[in-house]
Amino acid sequence: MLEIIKGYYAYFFLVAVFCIGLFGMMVKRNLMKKVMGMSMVQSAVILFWIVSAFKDGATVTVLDPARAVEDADLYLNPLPHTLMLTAIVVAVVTLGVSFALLIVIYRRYRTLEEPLLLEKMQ
Amino acid sequence: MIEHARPFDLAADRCGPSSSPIIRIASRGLAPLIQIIGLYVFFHGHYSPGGGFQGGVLLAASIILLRMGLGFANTQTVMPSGWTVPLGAVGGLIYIGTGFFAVLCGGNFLDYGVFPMPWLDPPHLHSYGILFIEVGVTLTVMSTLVAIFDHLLDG
Amino acid sequence: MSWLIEVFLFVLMVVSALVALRSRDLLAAAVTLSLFSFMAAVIMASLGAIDVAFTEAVVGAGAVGVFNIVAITLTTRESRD
Amino acid sequence: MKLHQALVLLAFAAVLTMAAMQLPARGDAASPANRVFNTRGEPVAGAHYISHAEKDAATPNMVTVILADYRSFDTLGETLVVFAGGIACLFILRRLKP
Amino acid sequence: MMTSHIPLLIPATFLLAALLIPLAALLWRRLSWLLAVAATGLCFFYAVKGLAHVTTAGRLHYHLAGWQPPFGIEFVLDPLSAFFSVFVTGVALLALIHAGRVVAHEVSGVDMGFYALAMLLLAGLSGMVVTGDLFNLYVFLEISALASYSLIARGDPRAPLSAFRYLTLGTTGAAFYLLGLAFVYMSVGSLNLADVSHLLPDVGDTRPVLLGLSLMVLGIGLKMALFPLHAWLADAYTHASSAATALIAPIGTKVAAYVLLRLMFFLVDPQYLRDQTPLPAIVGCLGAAGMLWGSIMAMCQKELKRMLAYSSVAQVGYIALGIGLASPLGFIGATLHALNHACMKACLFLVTGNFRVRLGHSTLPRLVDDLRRTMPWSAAAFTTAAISMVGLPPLAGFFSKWYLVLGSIQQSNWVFVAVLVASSLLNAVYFFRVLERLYLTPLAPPDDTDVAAAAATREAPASMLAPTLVLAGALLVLGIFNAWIVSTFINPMIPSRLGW
Amino acid sequence: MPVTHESVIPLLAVLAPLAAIPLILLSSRRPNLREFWTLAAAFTACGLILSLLPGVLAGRTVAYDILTISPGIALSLRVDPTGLFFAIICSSLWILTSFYSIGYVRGAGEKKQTRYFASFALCIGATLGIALSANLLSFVIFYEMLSLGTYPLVIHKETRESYRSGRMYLTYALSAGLLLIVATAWTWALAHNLDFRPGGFLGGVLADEGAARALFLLFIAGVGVKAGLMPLHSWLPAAMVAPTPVSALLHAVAVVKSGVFGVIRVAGFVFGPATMQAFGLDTILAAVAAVTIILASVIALRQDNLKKRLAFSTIGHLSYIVLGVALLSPEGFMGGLLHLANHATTKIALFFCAGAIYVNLHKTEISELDGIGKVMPWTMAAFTVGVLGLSGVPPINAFVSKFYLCKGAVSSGQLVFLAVFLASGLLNMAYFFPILHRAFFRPGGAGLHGHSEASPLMVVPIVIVAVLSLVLGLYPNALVHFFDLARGISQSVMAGAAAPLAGLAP
Repeated sequence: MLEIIKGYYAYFFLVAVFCIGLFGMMVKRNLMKKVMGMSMVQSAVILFWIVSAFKDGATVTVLDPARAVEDADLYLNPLPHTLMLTAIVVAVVTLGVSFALLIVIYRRYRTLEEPLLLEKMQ
Repeated sequence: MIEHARPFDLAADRCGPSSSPIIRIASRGLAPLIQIIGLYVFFHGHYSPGGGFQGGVLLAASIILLRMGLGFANTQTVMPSGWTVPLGAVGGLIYIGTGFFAVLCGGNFLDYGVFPMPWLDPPHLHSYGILFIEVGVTLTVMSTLVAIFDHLLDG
Repeated sequence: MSWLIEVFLFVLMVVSALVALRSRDLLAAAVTLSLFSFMAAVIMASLGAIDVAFTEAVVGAGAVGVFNIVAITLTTRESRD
Repeated sequence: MKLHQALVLLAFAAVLTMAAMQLPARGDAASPANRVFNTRGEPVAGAHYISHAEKDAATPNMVTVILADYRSFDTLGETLVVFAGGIACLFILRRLKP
Repeated sequence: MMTSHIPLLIPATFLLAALLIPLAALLWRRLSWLLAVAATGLCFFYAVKGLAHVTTAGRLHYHLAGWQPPFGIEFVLDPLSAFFSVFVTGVALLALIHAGRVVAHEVSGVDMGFYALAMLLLAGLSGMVVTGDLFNLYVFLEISALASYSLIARGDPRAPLSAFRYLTLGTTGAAFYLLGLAFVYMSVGSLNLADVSHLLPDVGDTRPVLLGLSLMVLGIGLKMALFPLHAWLADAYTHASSAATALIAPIGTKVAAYVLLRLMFFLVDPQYLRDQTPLPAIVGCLGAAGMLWGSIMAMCQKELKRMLAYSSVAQVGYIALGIGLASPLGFIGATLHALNHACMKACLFLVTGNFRVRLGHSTLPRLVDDLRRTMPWSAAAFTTAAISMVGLPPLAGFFSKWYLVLGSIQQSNWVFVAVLVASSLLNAVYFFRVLERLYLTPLAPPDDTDVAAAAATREAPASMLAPTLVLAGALLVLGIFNAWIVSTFINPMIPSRLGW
Repeated sequence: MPVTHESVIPLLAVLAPLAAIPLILLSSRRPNLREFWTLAAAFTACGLILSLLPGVLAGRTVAYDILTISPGIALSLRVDPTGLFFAIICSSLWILTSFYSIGYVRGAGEKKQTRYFASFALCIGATLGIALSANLLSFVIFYEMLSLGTYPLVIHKETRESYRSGRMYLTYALSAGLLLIVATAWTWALAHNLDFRPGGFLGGVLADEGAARALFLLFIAGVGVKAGLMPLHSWLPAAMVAPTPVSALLHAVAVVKSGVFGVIRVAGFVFGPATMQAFGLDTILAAVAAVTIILASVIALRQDNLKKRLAFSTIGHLSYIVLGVALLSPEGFMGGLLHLANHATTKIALFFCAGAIYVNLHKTEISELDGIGKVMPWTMAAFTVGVLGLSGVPPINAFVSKFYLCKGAVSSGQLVFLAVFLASGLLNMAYFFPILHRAFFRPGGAGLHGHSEASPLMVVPIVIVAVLSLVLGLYPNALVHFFDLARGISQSVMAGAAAPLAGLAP
């Protein structure tokens, strides 16, 4: 049991964060809150990848002259790290664009509450 | 409507200079420091965590800090708003131009190993190639983040 | 035992996520979200992903925080939920 | 309505968790992504990068090498995403002079 | 020498153009349009050349930065991707030529942004088509998604909100895709599409792989507006500017459909998927439901663009149904319908743009002018495309439906047959409603008083009319030569594991 | 197998009317030129079709593959006796109708005449394509084209009623087309063949009775809508709002007859008599047809609108043909085919007369027709010929076909259908003769003064079709060997082989 928790707790937490983010996006009526939920979803996915790169007893992905580079088990898997750098950047830019949209929406309707927005659009 | 104090003087239209002298001075003093750190992060990306993106973000952060502290209009000399997007394009062009340069030299896209620099062995060609495209990344990230900030503020 | 510290960080992360979603003051929510990002960065660091952690810290607490604050100041600070 | 959505999400979380339990455990150095050779005896990308990055690009930081050399097109895409964000903000927020 | 670079050149030219346009616009505003059209034309040329090469001399693999596939990124031009890149770039070329006037009319002042984003959109879409790497696909997906969110955000006052909804849903879709990819990567250890599909049979416990695949399908389904995930589409297409809609609507969902094809026919053994898992059946049923729902919603719309948007939901359903059949005939039907629908929808949206430029609106009850007389060519193009949408031979739309019907009958799936029939009928209902507006004298005089002010006096300008007519003509040509298309281009792309 | 020759003539025959469409549209400002194109196309098409007749009578089959529609299926035209039989009827009656149409639209001052003539040409092209198509998919393509081309004609008047009828027509026609497509796809999935073959090609591949019935019902629903089989008939009376030449040509000849032609193709050339019998499909078809005959005649009795009465009469007579086919006896099949031709000439005469009465006197109801026999003697004489023919009175041509239909009922041993034919004949008399009675034996009202015959452009075609009916009644083999063709076709279908026509050439 402890083994399972030790091996998988990261996944459990990340699934929780993922679903919390989704919940925020689905249930919250404030557009800013939706964006925050979206950000959580993205962070959860990014961490999921990072966890996959972890190896017990391995060191960071910068070459250490003291450790043989031939033994791949001594270093963490650098591939997911790289990919997630890209994913983080993408997430940031998406957030920036969504803020831009929010500002435009607010300029026009003076509110970010979805029910009020829909009301004003009628 | 609750009246909250505004952390920075981000007026609805445009960002004015902060009313607090501490912030003005601090931003003026901190910005070069951040820029140096950013440049260090960028150049040291080969040997330690860091690289073009992080360096670019730090450089952008310094400019944004200046914008927030000293006001939008006063910092146009540091980074004119009209230049941000073209500068970003230039950064991208550096990157993609490196790629096409490799194609012109007979290799595949972004294959640094074919650059016509006989005094360098392939691993070092790759190393300098990496540095070169990171310049493009830094430039794009810096100017684009500033552009996003400017446009969010100004429209 | 290091994994217990990580569990603690995860718990903090989940809590900050919940707080960010529940807060009616968007500025507070934004700051909590920065905390969330910071927790994520620390977890990344503890998992050995230094590069990613660095980026996440710079971006999550820095760029996103600034954008968030700019957006909130330019729109509204209140949220109904 | 809120309850419905929460229930759907709970079910979804349960499914995700069940599937995640079948994934390699955290820290497993022999997982398909982390080991050196795959089931067909071919080298796996992650380990290959570890052992070849320094040789190929004379750069100790493997992440940098992968980012800007092995998978440099991803990074080009990433840069373009950033650039797209800038253009997007310009496009969305620019107020037209009447 | 250039031929071997074609897989790269298609997306890279778009990227280059996207970077050059902001600089060029500093010199001369009109240059951005010219540059966009030129770049798209160039890519179309590359794509055609690539298709010719692929059909005669076999597929093209391009190793970026010179690294071998599992380590480096690979672009692949195989029959499927070459085919898709040809029609994506072709339709985009026509839409961009058409956009010249519409942009000046609807989003003037930010035309540089429009064209730069259009180039990024096309770069993303064509990159998704040619890439052979699952993570690179995600990057391209995000480029195209970001561009389309913002393209859609400018239009009528409600556009930003619909763009915001699209953004949240689209980002969630991308997150689902990335999460699914994480499951697959952790189970297989590779990101290269060919490599993954080659290693998958060795994976012992396939539960994470299947869940990962389902998550990826879910994410792509969101992008593709597959039935219950289509909520963003109608608003997004309705409120955006005509130029943006005409550019995104025909090809955006098609490329997502392409990714779905890749995932379900090439990543995993489709026969295994069909026989052991409910995934194809679910996709097919969702497609069928979307066909009915989209058609019914389209019938209720008064705004032409909104009607066409719902019709897109229905048409995406056709493609999903073909994919869900997981048989060669279903594959042919889905691919052919992607092509046909891209041309039909592009034609319909271009005509809508013509109406908007000349009439200032595209609302059905107000289309009371004698459009048959004032805009005869636009009306004729609309008619052609509408009849093709209904699926009457010998226009293109009939033949893809024919393959879908054949495929459904082959599997004795009578429900799908019935849905295909019903959806075609509903198509006929809502399109003939428009055609009556275009061609027949209305019975009652309009109650709107501002109609007279909006009366069209002449046909759309040549730069808008020409692409419209080319598309309308293409529908006839595609219909007549569909057997050639199927046997020359589509048959070679059917995955061998599917059995033929 | 009969010798098959590659020839472009069938394609040209189909293209002649279609090629006229752009010419008609372009000359919309000059009515005379426009009508010239119509007539030129009509004569060209008819000439091309007739030029194929000697070859077919000599046992040659002419075919032309236009292009491949779908791997293994070509859009191809083939002139076999059956197709030629139908094509001759359509193309020759088109000439007459063209003249008549010109007189009619000018006399009635119709709007949008260009659209009218263009759609007309489209319909004829599509019908010729239906007649000459070599396989099911080509058939379907032309069938859909016909549906679409007819729509502008049905709504021609642009009144609320005509819009309603137009929508109804379109709904029926498109649904039918879709069912036909599904049936075709199913057939392809079963047999991997769609080429029409005398005696059918589904014989070996249909094993399951349920599937056979479902497929047959799909087909019959698909073609039955146009053929006016009950309960799929209701568009036909509604479509009578169209101008009369449209009703005449399309609703007595082209559209409905292509439906019936479809039944012939499906029963004789896709399923084949043996398969039909094996799965009891003939019974289904015959029952539907018999019910339609009786019901349509009874309903016709109660119509006061002349064109509606004619429409219901059409529905009944179409089912004669269907019943003839369903009897699965050589005589019945032959009678059905002959009735295809004979009903066309007689019914078109009746419609022409109705149109002439409308244009001339603006009368549409039967109760208003008192005494018009004296005002319009030629027209009403032709009307009489048509009525007598349809009621089965010799020596009008429809008698011949009815005779063979009855003979077929007898020889197939199903006397109940003989009773149906006879009863329907009586009903025919019951609903037609009162019109004659009113026209000739009742005094006309005051409104008839000062009126005389309609324009010669209308009267001459009317007289010609009446004479044609008479001639074909007296000499069934006259002019174009309808009788020989019909006999040859029915023999080849029943025998499941082609080419018994050899040796019948003049």
